[in-house]
Amino acid sequence: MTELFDFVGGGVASSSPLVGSDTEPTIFELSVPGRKSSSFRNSGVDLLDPASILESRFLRSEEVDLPEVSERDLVGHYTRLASRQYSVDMGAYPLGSCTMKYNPKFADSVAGMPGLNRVHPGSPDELVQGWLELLVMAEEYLCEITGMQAATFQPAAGAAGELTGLLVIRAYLQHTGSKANKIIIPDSSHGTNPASVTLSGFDVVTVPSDESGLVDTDALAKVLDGSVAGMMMTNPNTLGLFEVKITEIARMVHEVGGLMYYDGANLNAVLGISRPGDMGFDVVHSNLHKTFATPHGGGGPGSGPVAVSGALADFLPGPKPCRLSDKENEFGWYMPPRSIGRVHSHFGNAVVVARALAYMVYNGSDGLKMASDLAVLNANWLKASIADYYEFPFDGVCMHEFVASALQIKKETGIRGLDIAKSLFERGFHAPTVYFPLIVEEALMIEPTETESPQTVRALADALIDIAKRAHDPETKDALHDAPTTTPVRRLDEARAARNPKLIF
Amino acid sequence: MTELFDFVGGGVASSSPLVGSDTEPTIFELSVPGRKSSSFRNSGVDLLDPASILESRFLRSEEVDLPEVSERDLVGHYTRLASRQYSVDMGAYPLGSCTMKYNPKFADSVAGMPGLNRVHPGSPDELVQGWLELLVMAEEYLCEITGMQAATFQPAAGAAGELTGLLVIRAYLQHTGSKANKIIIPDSSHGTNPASVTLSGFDVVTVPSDESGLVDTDALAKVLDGSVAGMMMTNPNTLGLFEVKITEIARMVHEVGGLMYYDGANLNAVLGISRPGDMGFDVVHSNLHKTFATPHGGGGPGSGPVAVSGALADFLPGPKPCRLSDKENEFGWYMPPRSIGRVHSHFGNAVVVARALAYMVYNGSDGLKMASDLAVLNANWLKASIADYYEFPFDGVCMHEFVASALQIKKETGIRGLDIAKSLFERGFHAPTVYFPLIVEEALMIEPTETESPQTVRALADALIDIAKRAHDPETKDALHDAPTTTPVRRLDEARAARNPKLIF
Amino acid sequence: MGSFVPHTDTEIAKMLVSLGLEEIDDLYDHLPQGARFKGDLSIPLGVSEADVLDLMDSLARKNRPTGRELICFAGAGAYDHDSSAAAMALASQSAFVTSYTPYQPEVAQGVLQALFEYQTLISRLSGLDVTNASLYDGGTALVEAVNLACAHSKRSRVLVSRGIHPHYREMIQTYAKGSGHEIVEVGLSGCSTNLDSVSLQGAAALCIGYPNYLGEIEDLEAAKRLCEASGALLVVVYDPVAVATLRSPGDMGADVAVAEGQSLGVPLSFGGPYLGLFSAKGELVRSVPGRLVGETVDIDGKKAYVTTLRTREQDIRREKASSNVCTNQTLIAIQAAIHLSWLGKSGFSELSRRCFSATRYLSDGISRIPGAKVLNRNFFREFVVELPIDAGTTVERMAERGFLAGVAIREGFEDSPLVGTLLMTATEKRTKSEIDSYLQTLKEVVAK
Amino acid sequence: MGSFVPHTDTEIAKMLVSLGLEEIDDLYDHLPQGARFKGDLSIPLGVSEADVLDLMDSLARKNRPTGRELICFAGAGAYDHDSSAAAMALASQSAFVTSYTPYQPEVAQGVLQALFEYQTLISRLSGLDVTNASLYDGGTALVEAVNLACAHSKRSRVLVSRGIHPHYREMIQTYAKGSGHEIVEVGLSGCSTNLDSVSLQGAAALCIGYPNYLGEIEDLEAAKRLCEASGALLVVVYDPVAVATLRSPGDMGADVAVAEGQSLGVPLSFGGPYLGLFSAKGELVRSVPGRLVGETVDIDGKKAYVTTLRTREQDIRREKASSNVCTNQTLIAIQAAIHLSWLGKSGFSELSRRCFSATRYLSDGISRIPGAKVLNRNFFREFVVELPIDAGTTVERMAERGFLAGVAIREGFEDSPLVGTLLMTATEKRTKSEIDSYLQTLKEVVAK
Ligand SMILES: Cc1ncc(COP(=O)(O)O)c(C=O)c1O
Ligand SMILES: Cc1ncc(COP(=O)(O)O)c(C=O)c1O
Repeated sequence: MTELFDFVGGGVASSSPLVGSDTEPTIFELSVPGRKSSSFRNSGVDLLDPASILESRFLRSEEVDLPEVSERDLVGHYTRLASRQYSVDMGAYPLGSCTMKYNPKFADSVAGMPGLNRVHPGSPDELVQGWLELLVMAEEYLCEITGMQAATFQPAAGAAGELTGLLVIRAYLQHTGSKANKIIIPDSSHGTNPASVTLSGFDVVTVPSDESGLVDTDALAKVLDGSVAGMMMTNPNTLGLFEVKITEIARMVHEVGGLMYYDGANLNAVLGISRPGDMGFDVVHSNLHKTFATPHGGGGPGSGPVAVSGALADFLPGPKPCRLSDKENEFGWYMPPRSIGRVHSHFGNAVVVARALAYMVYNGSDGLKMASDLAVLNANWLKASIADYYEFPFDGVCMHEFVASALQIKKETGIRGLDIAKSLFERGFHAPTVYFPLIVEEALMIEPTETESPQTVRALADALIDIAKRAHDPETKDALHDAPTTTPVRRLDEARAARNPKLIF
Repeated sequence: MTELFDFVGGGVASSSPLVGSDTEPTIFELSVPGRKSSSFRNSGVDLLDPASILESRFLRSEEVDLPEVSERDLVGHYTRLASRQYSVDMGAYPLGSCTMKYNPKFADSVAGMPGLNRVHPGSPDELVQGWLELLVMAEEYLCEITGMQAATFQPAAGAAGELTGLLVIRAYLQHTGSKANKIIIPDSSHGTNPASVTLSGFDVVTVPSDESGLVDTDALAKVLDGSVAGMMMTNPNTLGLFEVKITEIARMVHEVGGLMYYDGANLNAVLGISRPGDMGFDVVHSNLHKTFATPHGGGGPGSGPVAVSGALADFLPGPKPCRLSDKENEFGWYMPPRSIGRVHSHFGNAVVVARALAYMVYNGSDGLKMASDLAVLNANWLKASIADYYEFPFDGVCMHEFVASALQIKKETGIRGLDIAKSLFERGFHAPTVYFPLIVEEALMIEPTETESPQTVRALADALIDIAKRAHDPETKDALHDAPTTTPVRRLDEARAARNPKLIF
Repeated sequence: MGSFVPHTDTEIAKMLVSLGLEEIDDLYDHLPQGARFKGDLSIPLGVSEADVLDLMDSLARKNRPTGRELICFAGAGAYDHDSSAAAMALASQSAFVTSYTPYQPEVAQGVLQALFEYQTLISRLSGLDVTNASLYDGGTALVEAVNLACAHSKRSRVLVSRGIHPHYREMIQTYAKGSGHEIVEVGLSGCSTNLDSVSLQGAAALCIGYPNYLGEIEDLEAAKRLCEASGALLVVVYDPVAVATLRSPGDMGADVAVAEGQSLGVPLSFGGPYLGLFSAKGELVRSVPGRLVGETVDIDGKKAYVTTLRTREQDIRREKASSNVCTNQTLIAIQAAIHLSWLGKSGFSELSRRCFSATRYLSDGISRIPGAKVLNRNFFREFVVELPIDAGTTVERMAERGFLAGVAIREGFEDSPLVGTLLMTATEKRTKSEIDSYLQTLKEVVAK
Repeated sequence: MGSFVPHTDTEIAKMLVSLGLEEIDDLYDHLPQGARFKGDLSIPLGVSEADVLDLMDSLARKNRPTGRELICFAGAGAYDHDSSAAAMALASQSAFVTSYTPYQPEVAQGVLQALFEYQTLISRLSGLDVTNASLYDGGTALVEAVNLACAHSKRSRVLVSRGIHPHYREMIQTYAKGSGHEIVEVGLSGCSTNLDSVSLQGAAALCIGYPNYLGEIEDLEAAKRLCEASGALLVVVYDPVAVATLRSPGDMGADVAVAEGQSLGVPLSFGGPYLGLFSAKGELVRSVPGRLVGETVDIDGKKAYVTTLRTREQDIRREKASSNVCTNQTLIAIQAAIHLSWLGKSGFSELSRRCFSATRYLSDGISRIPGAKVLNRNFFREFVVELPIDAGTTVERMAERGFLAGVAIREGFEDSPLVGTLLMTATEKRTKSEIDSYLQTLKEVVAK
């Protein structure tokens, strides 16, 4: 080939291995000066030169350096990237605390309805009656499910819900004249809880778990006094265990004037079985992206509505959608009289709420209970299936998930929880959550969810057992250290990423 | 694990390797009695038992044995199957004669418009004015592009178009009193051509190609007489070469009373450059799924409209959508007076036509010409790039594709065209068409299309060159025989499939 | 200007230099002057994506789609069923949508396995051994069945019931102009085929609907007896949704069973793309038109799928191929297969029963309209009604009131007492209240 | 009943047996009676997919979406732009949609690389070194910027221009109730921040819009000078589409730049899900909230991506984390990244210019309406109009005539002469004829 053919540069080829075994170049490497995908409507409006109207001190001298790619290469690039990504639609995803259940496709149809997704948030009430009704309906469902009286859909995710709920507690206590400033958190709690407590201006007090993995009520009793604004828990807790003393705990906290905050990350265990309100909680956030099956999108968007008891309703963020009391089927906005104010630029992740409502309506009271029933059954059955091979730091029936420990295996064989997780990829499964909760060494936090069949749960058990067996066999052990080998990339040098961060191309 | 956990059977797990290296079970193997995805609208209509109304001799004793799977497993199964499939969106697909160019995503939006896809084909004219206008507009575009006078969109694919066009020729000749019964076809033609000729009741006469790969006009002259009904060609021909004597050939055929049929599979080479009508053709079918970028769907649906000269318009299938002559913007149906009759159950693959029209409108006269220009330039550039490593049985400038031969490589190294094709997979590309056209030994028919960038074409050239070099190196040669190794399955035992056909699970 | 060509002017210039050319048009220097198109095509210049979508949207708005504003009671081979969101989403994965015919099996196991599953599903439904990987539509499938029967029996006379979809009958006539087959229509008595009048002596096949176009369940057993006596093949055009409840064509003796597959989750789409189902007895496998996918293993012994028995196809046998079909309706077949699996065993029979029940509720109501008369005897999910006024007029008036009332019987029934009657259906989508208001409106409309 | 639980009754029974249980409820025997919910939730029983879609459709029909029947001139932080079909299709691939936060990088390179590219794109746009992998929305991004500024400077007084979106200002106030930050609003002079009145002494940050909520291009250089004098950080809330033409916040001296990313191809969606863009100077990297993706290699030396600097996050530092954000808007970030790449370098600046041009055409027309007055001096793609009648009334009347006229200025501007004025915009979607008919209609409406 003559050199005349060698000019090609400034962009690599968009060729692709079928199954993603090669590295995909970045979109910037695919860029070639002058190439383009976009085109614009012929609007008939004359194009003006901003420089002819605006002062030059405002204007860029160069265009933003975006990639220049053809639509064909754009499509190839992101299609190949998608082929390098595991997902629920690909297979089981037993990631504890994350409730990676099946996300129904009909919800995508809902999200795609122009009557929902082409609505401007600044539209006057008369034009958005459907949206207002939808949000009110979702509130009614959510309150019934959680045993609460009123809810806000403004928080965009669980953590935002936590902060919102804590600010509501704060406002309520302030209103009652309380100066309490401590929030109690179990040591098994999720990291967002203490972070939210700090952001809401409270101090964190951690209570330990007892030998059964539950809140140590004696220890709790010791920290309870008038300075306690409330306690934040999830139930079942992050070990997957139901806090059997929950009503007592609630009573104890209430007695010193504190409020009970429910982190709804584990609500999928108790739909129609035990409502946070009945347990004694005053504030509940739900992760719609977990319990109500809105897809997680690689990390979001979610939705973290906060539901509260009647006493706290006046403090919720506003404006809130409401039924107009005078007219049966008309809806409007309302500002709770002692509202903490807005916590979202608009009304929360509205379309995510629409998906969740569709899911709730589809399941109904019977389907929701059945979802929790089978989530719990699957978890207990999986736990029992692997009981001869893995340790469980805490005894007893679990709820929708459980925590196993690879500590013994590690001691005996050197194979760590991480090796087990990575070895699962090669066997066709996503890994469980590892090294959380922090109170269990070599934790493997496993949540099969209700949408996996007994066949899948069984195959997952077999994979876990196979790994445990191989860990004990010197001949097969090393392969576990080397895992995964079938994935697009293998174990990463994470230290290097943090030492010398390269965060942009 | 106790035996109590061993009951699971009747369905395999839906676990999955990330990148599809394991075999995916069939949907039947995933089935478990009693499992279900579907649910039905609460219509309020009482469900009747057919046995209470219809005679039992009409009724099944058992339900159709369909799979019983959860929606979650259904989604997992077909998502994993998709991950075992190469596609244009994944990478380059230089399959000669197939024009695997990029299929614009906006056409999916068109296909999804309820105003198009929820229309019943039996609707009265007043309710389908948009569809009628769309089809008339598509006809106008297609006629201008092909240089013809009228068209039908009934044929559902290229082969259906061939048969339709030949039946039109037949009806026309019969109308003129001709008894001609032969259709001439070059020996390089696509297999559907002779098959369509037979089905249309004509006899096939094959003319050989000359040493430059074009129709041998001397041989043609010899077979031309009053018994010749017509000649069927594609131009550029299947070797990618423009039949430079085309106007002369047309004249010769016309002189004996024959008609010229254009197989539009290669129309992508000549948009705005040379119209079949100008070349002398009387009947033209187009493969909308090739030239006009409607996606090929793993083998269909396509659309194979037939456009004809004025003299043949009256013979087209009907009913045909038309502008009502009395009213400017009203549309209706019309039966061409000497129509051969229907060739489709309704009006053809209407939604495919809508996609193609969108593509034609988007490109316009300038964009269509540019598409062909770059298809031709890419092909010539690729051909020149690999010229030191591959033989070309015929000289000269090619159009949108070219045929290389691996015959020399095979003689020297034992590496066949098939090995080259399979080795391309490992280098990130789909294979070219191999062993077609039949007149070239060890044919590799390569069509890069205009939507591949110079970078991609260059990478394809590099891959082909790399393979050729390795074929000549005893150290690296064997790997080519073994290719592919990175695909979900490797070379198949095709003989076994044919010897003892297993066509259902 | 719109274009999907990635090349920049600079790149084009350099590519031309490397080829020793000055401008792109130099590539066409060898074209004969007469064939070279001068100037620009007389169609508008290219536009943007947004402009195209505006245009298509404005065309779409000139139609009246079925839905809340046009409640559909029309069938006649194209039914307003619900599709499932999951099936639609799965079938529109780009790996399926943007791949070619699976000629290279190593990189096409997705499409191949999906087609193998499709073949299995349709074989189970039709009760026959072999199913191809789809044909264009119901009519094409029937034409191919006629061709197969003639090729197989080496006879050329084919009897076709007038109870078959008039468009399909037209197609048979059209294609017979090429094949030379002699097509004889068999008349009706009421809504069913007048089998008494039939002479199958020397015939290649008898083609009959099940239920037929008019919704009538034909007596296939009687038809089979006639075929057996004469050596003709029994070709059955069935309705897949009805056959979820009715005995399968294979069970009734069909040698070939074909159908329009649109009702298996395919949108109405103004008539296409639809799906031709084609199944046959095992002994006919080498005459079956179209593509077939078979199971085999790869060199590592892994189970794998591949197109097989290719010698039937044109790329091998050219003019002697069993059919000229090449591109078929693969994606629609995959969609139908996914939809059937979504329906599942009990769901499919429930769907069928729901259509039956809604149709019966409708027909009962029709019978109570003064002057209206249901003409069928045994029907499953569609029936013919004689009305006090012409069916065409009825359809027009009903459309103004928000209903697609049905399909008026006209073409293909010339000289028949059925002309001017109305064919109607109610699918599982039709609610009781929709049917009630349809009946009320129809009553008013035909009374005028 | 609707449910996605696959288990059959038989399977459940066997699973229970293997666990030694009789019925599922036995699993809850250990729950305290008081906490055990008795009976059924008082919500309806489950329904079918079709029923759900019917319900949601009936709700959707009670809205009036933007489109041909409601031509949108409203902005105020949410803009009616065209999205590209390719970007929408690519972002909705199920691999992106149905995966979790990429904690296991070996099987999450798709999301990780897409986020790495997103970070790069937004950094190039904002002119700052570091961008996180998204926050919830524009308002949250600003709140986080305030928190960062206070944490970084160890100061707690923050000055916020009244030219910033009133909702964002409300959010700052809400969250300040927890953080205890002192929030001081800086008033306006006309449509721009009255910088003369500002004392930044001891302040952590000055927050200012660019262009601001009212569409006015603020004098960032003057703001920067004030910041420099006092050690306060300059926090800029920018409009990405304007910044395609205007100098970048980074170039103007911003330490942190945040934005609502909705205008990067995200549907209006009644306000969410949207996208919070957050960029900062490199020296602030360890205080940046939210997720960060970095490049590294795997043990084979292959380039690979991973979430990094996790020590900032709550799962490591718990109550000392830089922020509590965990789930963010990843999918929307990916969608925006794809949309930006689709727009490309010249396309993005063309988009910006088209918005500018349409807005100017609109503002010129407004100026010709008797009694209407444009209040801005330097504006890019949005502006404020004083009308003869109240803006709220105008919006209502215009809606009846098929226009979403704009957003009436009310909350957040109490005591300001701006109350009752109308904020309006015209995006690249608005055609000349739409703008003309809007102007004509507005003229009629305000004359009444
Ligand atoms: C127990 C728990 N609490 C809170 C959260 C935070 O929720 P989000 O990620 O929606 O902000 C999570 C999510 O991982 C969680 O598992
Ligand atoms: C040259 C040629 N002619 C005809 C055809 C048949 O077209 P279709 O597959 O659309 O029936 C093809 C398709 O492969 C072809 O390449």
